[in-house]
Amino acid sequence: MTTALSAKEIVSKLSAEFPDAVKEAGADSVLVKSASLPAVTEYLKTADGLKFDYINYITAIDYYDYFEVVYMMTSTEYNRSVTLKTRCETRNRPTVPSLAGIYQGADWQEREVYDLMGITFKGHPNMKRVFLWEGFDGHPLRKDWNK
Amino acid sequence: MTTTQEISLQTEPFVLNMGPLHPSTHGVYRMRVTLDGEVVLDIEPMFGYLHRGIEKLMEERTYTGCIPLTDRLDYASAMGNNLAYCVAVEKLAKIRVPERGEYIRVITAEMIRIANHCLAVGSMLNDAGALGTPFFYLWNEREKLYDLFEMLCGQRVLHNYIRIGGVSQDLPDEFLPALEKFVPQLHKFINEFEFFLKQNEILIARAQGVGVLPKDVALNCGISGPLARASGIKRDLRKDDPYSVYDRFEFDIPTAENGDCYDRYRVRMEEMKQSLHIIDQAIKKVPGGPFRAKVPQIIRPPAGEAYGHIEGPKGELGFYLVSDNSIAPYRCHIRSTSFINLTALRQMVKGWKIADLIVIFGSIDITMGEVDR
Amino acid sequence: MNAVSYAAQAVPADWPGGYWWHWLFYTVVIIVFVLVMVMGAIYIERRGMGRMQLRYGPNRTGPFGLLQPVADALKVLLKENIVPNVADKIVHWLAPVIAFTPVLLIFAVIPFQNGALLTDLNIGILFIVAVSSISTVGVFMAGWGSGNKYSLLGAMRNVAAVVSYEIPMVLAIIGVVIFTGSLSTGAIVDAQDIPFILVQPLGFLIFFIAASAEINRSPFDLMEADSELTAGFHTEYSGMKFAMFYLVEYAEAIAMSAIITTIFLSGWRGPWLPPWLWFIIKTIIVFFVMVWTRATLPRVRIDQLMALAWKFLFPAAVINLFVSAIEVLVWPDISQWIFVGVNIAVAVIAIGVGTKMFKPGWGKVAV
Amino acid sequence: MEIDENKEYIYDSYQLDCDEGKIIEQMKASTKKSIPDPADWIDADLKRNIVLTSLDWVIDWARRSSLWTAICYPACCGMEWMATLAPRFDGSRFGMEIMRASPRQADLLITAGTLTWKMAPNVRRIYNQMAEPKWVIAMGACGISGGIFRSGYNVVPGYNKIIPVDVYVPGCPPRPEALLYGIQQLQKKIGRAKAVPDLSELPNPLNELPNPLKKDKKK
Repeated sequence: MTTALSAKEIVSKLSAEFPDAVKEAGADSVLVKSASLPAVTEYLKTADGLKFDYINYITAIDYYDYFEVVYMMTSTEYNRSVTLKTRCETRNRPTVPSLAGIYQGADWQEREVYDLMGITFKGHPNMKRVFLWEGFDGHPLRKDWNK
Repeated sequence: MTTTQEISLQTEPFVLNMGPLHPSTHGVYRMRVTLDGEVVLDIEPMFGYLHRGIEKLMEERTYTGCIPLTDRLDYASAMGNNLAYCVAVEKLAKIRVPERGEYIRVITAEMIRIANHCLAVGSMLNDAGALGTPFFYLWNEREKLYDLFEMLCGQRVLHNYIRIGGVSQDLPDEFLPALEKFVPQLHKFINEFEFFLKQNEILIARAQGVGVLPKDVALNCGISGPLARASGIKRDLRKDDPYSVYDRFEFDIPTAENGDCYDRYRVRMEEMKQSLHIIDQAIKKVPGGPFRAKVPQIIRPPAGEAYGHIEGPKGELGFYLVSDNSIAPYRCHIRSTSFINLTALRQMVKGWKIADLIVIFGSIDITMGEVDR
Repeated sequence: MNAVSYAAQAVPADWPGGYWWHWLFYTVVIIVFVLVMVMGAIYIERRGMGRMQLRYGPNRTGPFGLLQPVADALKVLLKENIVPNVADKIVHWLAPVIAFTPVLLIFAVIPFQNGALLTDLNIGILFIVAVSSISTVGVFMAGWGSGNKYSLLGAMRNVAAVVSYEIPMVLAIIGVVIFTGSLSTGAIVDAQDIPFILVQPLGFLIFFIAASAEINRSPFDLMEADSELTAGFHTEYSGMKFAMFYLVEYAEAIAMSAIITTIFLSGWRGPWLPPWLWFIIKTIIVFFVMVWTRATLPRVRIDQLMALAWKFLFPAAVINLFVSAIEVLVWPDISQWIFVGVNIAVAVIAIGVGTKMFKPGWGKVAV
Repeated sequence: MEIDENKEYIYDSYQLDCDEGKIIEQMKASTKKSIPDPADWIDADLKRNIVLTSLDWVIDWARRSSLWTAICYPACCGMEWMATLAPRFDGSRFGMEIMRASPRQADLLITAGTLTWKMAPNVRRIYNQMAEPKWVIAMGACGISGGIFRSGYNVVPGYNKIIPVDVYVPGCPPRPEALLYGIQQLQKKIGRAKAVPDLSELPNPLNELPNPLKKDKKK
């Protein structure tokens, strides 16, 4: 059974390494400051006892006030999962650091988020639209987008 | 260009556009392939030729109304998508499925796994140039599975059978006897089919050692399903994160070491046998009782989020649902297996010939509906 | 067919009407023979492959679908002819013609029955080998002239295949020529008291494989590999020009079947039935084997194709030639039945050892 | 392209993407009405032609008995189309088991699946590449009207916005029997054609696609 690592546990582990990275701890997910996201993920991927080496999905949700980017990682060794979240408050060119250098699986999923939600991932090697064509007007999965 | 005169033969790579309507792109996939003669130097995959905006459409529909859309994601294994979506909604709304419903789900999910692998193996062999014969043999078996699905829900391809809280209707009386008769017959066919291809020198030459996907790359790319298991990652959500009633069955997870096309083919064949084994056990144990929990047509899950995933035929298929306590999902993200499994394609094909590119691509087993959504 | 062939029996090579009448008659016979056989071949292939794939195959057009090739031919001939904008117009136009003519020329030296052939050249086999590879020029012109990358790739593959496979093919034929002592096709058929498939089993296999590769029958159908190169060298051809290529594909298969029949299956010789019928039956049987391999085997890769020619077929052909030469040189007068046993043993050993040592292709290239 | 940094290539992949985007936008802007059944706009011309009954019969017979299909199976209906060709339903009986991957040699386009705007220029290109005479069967609800995805932002509401369609086969997806029936209806329709119309004189409702090659030459 893949058990979700409880937020409390993650926070206790992270607070030693990154004192001010965690913004808020939900029930089973942790809200991380976007600037410290790559460092946190790198730590989660490599640290002993954690080894979150497999990325399940990356997605983004539009809450009008802010965009929430959701990452879910699983450790195949310990069979545990963790959900990280980060927010960007602005609607105009929101930016989040890219994880493509850490997980190759993040590459296309970040492009997908960029295409459909309009969140730019900083440091991504090839930030192009993936599903829609160049020149498509807007980003369709935003709540305020309509034809 | 270097300034010194080069005596050796000057060759220049050229760009070949493959797709979107190419015989072996399994739909409308497109690649921009850079070739040096026959050797693939680089590929640039391009998608979106079947991007129908399913995630957006789901935001306008009720939770039950979304089920037909999930059918059309991975149309080669529609039942698996239904199941994944319903698992996610049940997690979100905390609905318990009755025993009988769970058993029926397991049976149908394994049936669709067999149907999917029939198509996957057949089209891979077709891409290798076997001109239809193995494809048609496997399709004949798939056709028999279609008959059984039709008995269940009246549809051949897009079943729309699994509903939130159970299944749409009970098993017809003649279904289980028909399935019981079908299982040994399919087992016999699989053995026969494997016997034909085991000694085929050309298949071995074309597939063994071709398109090797190392274990660490596979893990880093987030690859799952038979593709990952062929590379030696022993991960199967049916065992590792059991949903439904999979923890009550006895079955193995076939894995292989090399991670080449031949191993993928072999893992799929083994998985078909294991699925038959599960069906065999499930038929004997199907309990009585209701097949569906009492769930209203229009449900309002409490505000929150849930990620439900299953081991689909192609790998981990997940739905990430966010609810705002209304009748439609606020946001639905589909963790599509095919899309993520394709991530490693570029590493796998570099340096191989153009003919291998096709076989490697075929061995990944994707459905464009799921890639583009 | 019947009337034509009976007429052929009545018309020996030294016909009193003179050389030109003879020439005209056989030209007509060959063209009719090729066209009718191609129709039959298409029918056999589609029905045969249908049965092998658990299907019926075409059965709605005419009785048992017999008119299916006719309908196909009519339809294809009446389709629009498209010349791409970027094509080299003259080369594009000339390619199907150049591909088609040599196939007809092959039949000039094939004996339909005793003495019934256009001309019994004393270098018949050499003529066949020389002429049959001209088609490749047409194919390459098609690939180049279309201005399409798929076409060019397909054409390049075909040239590579023909250049490589010509060598084992010729060496396999020389094994036969050593036994007959003549290059004339008529003499070769006359010499086959035992069909050469028994005397030269290894040579037959090499020739069959090389011939399949040269005319691009599966599993060597790389030049129009459907799943890779859409339609290979004739991707940009439509209408009548495509019909020509389609014709060439099957006419070449028929031609190779006829050559195999002549060289290895004792040509028109056989008991009870009339000789021309034996010839046609044997040709169709050889063609059916080609259909059979097409329906059952996957396609090989280009480097494997090359490796098979140079690493396996070429040494095997040399061994075959060597063994045959020794046999003819040392024991010129003993019964050929002894050679049958010896050569089958040689073939089994060569194939057994070869498959152990032979590694097809070199796979991945460092990029 | 990251092959050799010293060499310059004509193909810049981002530029190609932008060109493609422009073509899609142009097509989206230019397709407002659906294209009528070709039989409707060819009919007037037919009357001028000389009627050659026996020859017509033979030609129509040949055309309807060997319908080679082009490859176009974007989505779900492709499953049922494969089933149509597969052993149980066996489309090969009608002489149509030959699938030509090259549209130049195909007669029939079975549009098995949803058409998206990104795909639309490719489908029209395939149609334009097919040699006359050619026919189109719109298979499935998506092919006819956009079906379940009609309200999607990237979905073309029916193939007849892009190419003229001869026969519509409803269903989501239609069963193979339905597709075979549709093919038989098309065969009937082909059998009714009286002569070979001269298409060059007709008002062709298809607009030519902008050709990127020509544009380059001007530069």
